Amino acid sequence: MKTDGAPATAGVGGGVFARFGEVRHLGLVAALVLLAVVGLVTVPDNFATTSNLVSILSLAATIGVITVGMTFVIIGGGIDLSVGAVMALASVWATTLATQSYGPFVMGLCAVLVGTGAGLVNGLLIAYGRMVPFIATLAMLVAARGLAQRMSDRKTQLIQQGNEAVVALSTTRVLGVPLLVYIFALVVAVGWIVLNRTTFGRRTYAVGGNPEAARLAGIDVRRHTMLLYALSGFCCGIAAILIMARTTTGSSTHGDLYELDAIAAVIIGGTLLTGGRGTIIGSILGLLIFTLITNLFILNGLNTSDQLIAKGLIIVIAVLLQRRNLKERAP
Amino acid sequence: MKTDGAPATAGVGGGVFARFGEVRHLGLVAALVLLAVVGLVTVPDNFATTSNLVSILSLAATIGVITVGMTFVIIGGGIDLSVGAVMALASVWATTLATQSYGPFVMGLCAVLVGTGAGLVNGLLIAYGRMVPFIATLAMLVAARGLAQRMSDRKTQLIQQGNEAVVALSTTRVLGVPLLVYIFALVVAVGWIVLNRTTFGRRTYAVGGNPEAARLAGIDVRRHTMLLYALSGFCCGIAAILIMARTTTGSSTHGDLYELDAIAAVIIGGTLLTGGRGTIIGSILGLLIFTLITNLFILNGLNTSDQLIAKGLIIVIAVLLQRRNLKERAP
Amino acid sequence: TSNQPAAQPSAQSAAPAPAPAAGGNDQPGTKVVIGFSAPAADHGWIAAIAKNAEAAAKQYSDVEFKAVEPTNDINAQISAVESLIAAKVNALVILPNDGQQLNQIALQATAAGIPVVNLDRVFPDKLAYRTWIGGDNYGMGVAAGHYVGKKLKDKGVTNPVIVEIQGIATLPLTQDRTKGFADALKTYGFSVTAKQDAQFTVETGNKVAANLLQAHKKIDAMWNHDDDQGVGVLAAIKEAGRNEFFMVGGAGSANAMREIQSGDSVLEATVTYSPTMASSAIKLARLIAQGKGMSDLVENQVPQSITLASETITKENVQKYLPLGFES
Amino acid sequence: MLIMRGIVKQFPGVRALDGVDLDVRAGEVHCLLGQNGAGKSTLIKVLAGVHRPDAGTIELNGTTIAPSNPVDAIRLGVATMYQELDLVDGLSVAENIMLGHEPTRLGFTRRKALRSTATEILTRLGHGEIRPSKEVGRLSPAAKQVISMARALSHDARVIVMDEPSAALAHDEVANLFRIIRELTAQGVAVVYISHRLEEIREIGDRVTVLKDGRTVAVGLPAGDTPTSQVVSLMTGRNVEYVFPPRSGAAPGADVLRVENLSAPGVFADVSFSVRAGEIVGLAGLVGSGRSEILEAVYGARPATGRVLLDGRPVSRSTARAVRQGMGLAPEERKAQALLLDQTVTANITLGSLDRYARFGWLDRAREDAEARRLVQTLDIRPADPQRPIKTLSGGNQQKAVLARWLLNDRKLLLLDEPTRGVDVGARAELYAVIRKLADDGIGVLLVSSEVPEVLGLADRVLVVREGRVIHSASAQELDEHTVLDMIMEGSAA
Ligand SMILES: Nc1ncnc2c1ncn2[C@@H]1O[C@H](COP(=O)(O)OP(=O)(O)OP(=O)(O)O)[C@@H](O)[C@H]1O
Ligand SMILES: Nc1ncnc2c1ncn2[C@@H]1O[C@H](COP(=O)(O)OP(=O)(O)OP(=O)(O)O)[C@@H](O)[C@H]1O
Ligand SMILES: [Mg+2]
Ligand SMILES: [Mg+2]
Repeated sequence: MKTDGAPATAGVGGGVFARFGEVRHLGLVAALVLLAVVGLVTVPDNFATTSNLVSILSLAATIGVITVGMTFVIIGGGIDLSVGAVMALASVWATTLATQSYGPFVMGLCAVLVGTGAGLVNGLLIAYGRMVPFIATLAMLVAARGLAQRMSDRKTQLIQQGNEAVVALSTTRVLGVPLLVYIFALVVAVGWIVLNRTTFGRRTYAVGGNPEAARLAGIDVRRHTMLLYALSGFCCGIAAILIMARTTTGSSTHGDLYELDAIAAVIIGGTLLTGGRGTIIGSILGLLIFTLITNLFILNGLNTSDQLIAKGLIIVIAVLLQRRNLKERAP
Repeated sequence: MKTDGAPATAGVGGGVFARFGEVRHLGLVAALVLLAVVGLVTVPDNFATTSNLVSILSLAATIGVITVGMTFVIIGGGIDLSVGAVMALASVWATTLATQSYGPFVMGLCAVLVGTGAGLVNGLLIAYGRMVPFIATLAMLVAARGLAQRMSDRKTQLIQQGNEAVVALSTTRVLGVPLLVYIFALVVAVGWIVLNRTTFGRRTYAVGGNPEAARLAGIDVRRHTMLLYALSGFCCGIAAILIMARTTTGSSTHGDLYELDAIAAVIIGGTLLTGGRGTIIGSILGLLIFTLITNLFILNGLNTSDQLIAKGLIIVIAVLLQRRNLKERAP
Repeated sequence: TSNQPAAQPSAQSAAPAPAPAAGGNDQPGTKVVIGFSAPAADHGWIAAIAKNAEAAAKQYSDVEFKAVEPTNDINAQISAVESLIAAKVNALVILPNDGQQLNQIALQATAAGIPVVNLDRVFPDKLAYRTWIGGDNYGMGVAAGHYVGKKLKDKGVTNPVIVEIQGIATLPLTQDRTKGFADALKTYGFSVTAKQDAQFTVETGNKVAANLLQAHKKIDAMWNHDDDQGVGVLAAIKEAGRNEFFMVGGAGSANAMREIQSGDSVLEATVTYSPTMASSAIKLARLIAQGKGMSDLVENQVPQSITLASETITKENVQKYLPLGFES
Repeated sequence: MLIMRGIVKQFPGVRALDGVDLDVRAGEVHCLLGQNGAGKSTLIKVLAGVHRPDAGTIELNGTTIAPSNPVDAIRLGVATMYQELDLVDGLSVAENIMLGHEPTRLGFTRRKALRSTATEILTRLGHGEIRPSKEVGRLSPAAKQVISMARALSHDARVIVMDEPSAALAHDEVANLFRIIRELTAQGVAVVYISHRLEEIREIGDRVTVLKDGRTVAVGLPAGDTPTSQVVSLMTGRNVEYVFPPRSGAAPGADVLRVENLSAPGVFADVSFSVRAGEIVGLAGLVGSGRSEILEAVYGARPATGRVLLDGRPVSRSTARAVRQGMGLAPEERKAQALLLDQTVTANITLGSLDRYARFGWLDRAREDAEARRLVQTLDIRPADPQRPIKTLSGGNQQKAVLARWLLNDRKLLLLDEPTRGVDVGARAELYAVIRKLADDGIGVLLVSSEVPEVLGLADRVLVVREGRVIHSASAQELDEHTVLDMIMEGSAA
């Protein structure tokens, strides 16, 4: 019986995911190209400069790192609304005078630990407390913002003298590119590898796609879920370091509404909110679209109202551009 | 074979859903009672007064109406992030000088039409444009806010003399209760009836719970989905009337972050984000919990930071309280 | 909607025509490009800031005005200023979302040889800007405090219930206002009974006020930081049918002034915080870029800092201010 | 009455139907036979308006029809019970039965009419005991099948299509189903019946159409007197009978699994048995008797009291540790419990043994691919492309992939819950051989099947389960089908 016209030797090359890994991003790339063309036409002098491209990447770096963690969580069938608040809390904690007295290294460590810790609490509540992710992380959002406000007494905390090494991530450039862009790239690369080349990544797809099947196949779904949120928190910690470097401060107001931006980037990137599908590359492309839109607005000096209207329309167009793709993939 | 242990004569009394309609809300009611006890203990003089209870209901009314629409959308397997922005747009449109010149009735009509229209656009994008609800309504959120800002030139639009009838919804009291609370109650009642007693309502469960089954059973899933978003938009229109009555204004800043509050209320109320299950009563109970929390904090003079921290904790506790319930229901 | 307070011409007419400068400073000089960056104009006061700045720039044939995307995200505002530095403007006018967080980028601008005029929210590092111009938030609180304190003292109230509705709590300006208010009240032996923060919007003002009115059955005085959220506060007061207290606003919006003028409102006074400072900031930036001084002063250069005064508007003087009030 | 001619349906990469003819008469039971993936479900979905054919015509009572959606088909008098249960868990039994054509007045559901209609249909199906107000999500799979059937009956259809209705049903249930089918045909309704159980077809069928590789290979054979061997050879192109591999005769080894006093309140109680290395132990019983639950409890996937020992060591209550200790479970509901529908065949097969291809968590994808490819060939999973998303495979081939998952590891004990549900005759024989070979290699196998001949033919020892209790245990050779059926239904064991 031959139900398939293809020869038995089909399906060569590439990995398990390679086969449906490429076409799906065409729509996103098309949207990016379109935006770039708009940039070249409307602000020819300022758009295609190195400094502007670097600026775009620097702007994208903070949410970008968060988006990587968010991609894992969403592929794993969850959602993390607390990312912005956790980043804020980590930045505040890392810039308290007490922490700062130990120097820049401890500050970074503190940010990462606080982020991971908050993520772990999310994970525990969701995996072992059986709370709905939306609610658990919403509670964390609210509580982390409150804690950050309390800890900072609602003030912006400057990075003190002696700890300029943190700020140097933003000001030091290698080959004309600030260090924090390299960190962003590193996080994306590591995220991609973990998702595509390790058992952890493969299990993430299983846990998100069909948790019952994953459980019966011997995966410790709860533990894995918990780790996913911890990973997201870890990314928030890294993002906190980047935002500290960029703003030279820790503040309870950092990262406001980042959760919506990150989730939007992930979804525009083709990851399903129901879990089990998605790619890091897609998320980053989605994020770059958003950043590019902002950049174009900045360069063109549009007023806020028009920006918002245009942004809404662009999102719709970008998604409709990749609709055919989506349609094919979604059953 | 006995697939069901119950005697053949079972199934008497009550509605189809009456049987599993009560127990599931126990956790929520317990949380409410707990909060009420806290109120009675900490602020005995101010909490249990009629005026405070009426005030709580008035505050809950606006989001309450939105929550009813959101419950439909979420049971139907979707999500609507645009509710707050659509409400703002409707309030702005209804308070432009041009609209106001036609009197209060036309203002109300305008709000409802704008809301429904925006909802319809959401519905079209999602049902026929096959856009992911999260993204489509996020785009609407952004665009509607922009449009509202543009239309109002970012100013707060006061209700003019001659149109006080709108404000009267808030200031006129019948039996000591402002009219807008009656409107809220009416919307909840109608929502309940539609969800539980009409084919539209029952099919909403099918569309959300198993769209493929619904399609095979001959339900026009797309049309139904579209209508659900239009319904949510309609509720936003009503909510716009209520917010105009309460604040005597239309403004592009109205309803900021309502989407999160409404979604949280719906989910705390036991509706699954995956669709197919949920109740209006649960959503309203969830909303009342949130409103009560804010009220208690302000009565006790807590500052916002502490409020946020406590709010996070209370959400967690409320959910863990009803966890056992949830566990039973979710397969 | 007004964000922060200000007495400023009717918003319908966009920005006020800045008064001509004396001493020939308005004569066209070297051509200069002035970059402008401010938070997103989602509230009236900031919207007025943006409009005023643009209108002031339009007055001069020798000024090219380059405004970048207003935003509430620090990260994006940094990016916006970066793009202005890259475009090599002659002077920058920056109203930062948060002075401390944009300090670094302002320093970079200064280092790149671009003079920065810091508008309103101040950079902590004086190296970061050439001139600061802004309102007096502490003074605003003091003005409100004096009005409330004096009035209660005159009435002979002891242990008054004084309620304060703040704006966005995480902004330093809110904290300054609150401190000024408390300090002024202290001189009368009074203190604030309860305070809650709103978000500068009508709706949040309404919500906070509704709950506060439940918390305090009898109030003697109320200070609301911002006249725009004040619209919501007044609606809540009306809804609750309360009138045993008086209220002071903050901003100087036209609405608030009309309420004050009517005489039958609980709102008796408001203290100003004017968005006209944006027009001044543009003028200063132009002068600095052209190397001129302020012609009314003896100095050859523009001063390092200029603080506007906060005025108290009551029924007595409202007539005079009403034309300047902005529609929030 | 119903004539389908030259139906062609192309899916991306697969020509599921390649010119199929079907000819159904009023009042007959027309059986559709064919191997997994032959195109049976696709054909009836074309008829039901779910898929639109790329070519071909459908004629009903002399008029050409082209149902473009399920509503059309229902209106034209074609009602369908789909292979995958298509019920809405959140709705009640009555609402599910009448979904899409609820009795209404002005948009309001007429709840009394809804209930009474549902009760009436359920009673007619012999299941008056299912309360119409019960939430469907809480029913057992068998009861859900009844609801599916009730839904098909709720339409006044002239043609009723049943896609493997008996797959989730036990013996007495099937008899009940046949009674209803006979009632229907007596009223002149045509029934299109799909099943892999040839004996059922012989019992209820009038005529048989056989599909192979999306083509009709035989039309209208008399169901009663066509020799089984002929049908099988038509389906497979080979001459295979329904055969079980011989038992090796070697004495089984030591106990792999010991279960002592395992109980779960309300589901099963006081279950004790053991499985030895190289032994296949079958659990026979009615649907709903608690066999799946026993399996899940042994596997640590469901809370229970009592002791479970694997190789003498206690098994902890966690599937992850159960797998690490050497167990594997192929669950009964493949779509809900076993498959990652969006993933490839390879990813599905290797899911249970990822650590074997990984060093420090790093996957060796070449090795993974190679192993998956080998198994696809061994089990003859079609199409033989391990990179294809598994949801594009037919039900039976998906089932093979689920089994393949546990053939990769060195398992000590395999728990197989309805391993051949929806698997065609040819593939069954292959699966039986695979299972027997596993046992011969020293693995213990615990098997649940609702087909008594399968349990008897494949297992070495049989435990009879009735209402959550093991009521009899004997060597398979000592039992015959009749005795077992008696026991599971009457409980008249000695
Ligand atoms: N939606 C789809 N997309 C792509 N291919 C499909 C789809 N549905 C079915 N197929 C393919 O069409 C062929 C026929 O499948 P079908 O489900 O009709 O088989 P079947 O005869 O019902 O088999 P079984 O007895 O296993 O249920 C198979 O090769 C299957 O992989
Ligand atoms: N979560 C549950 N709570 C209470 N009872 C349950 C639950 N799940 C199953 N049951 C009951 O346990 C018994 C066994 O269920 P099930 O139908 O799965 O048995 P089975 O013997 O495995 O049948 P099958 O042939 O379908 O595998 C039934 O009476 C069922 O109603
Ligand atoms: Mg099939
Ligand atoms: Mg079972």
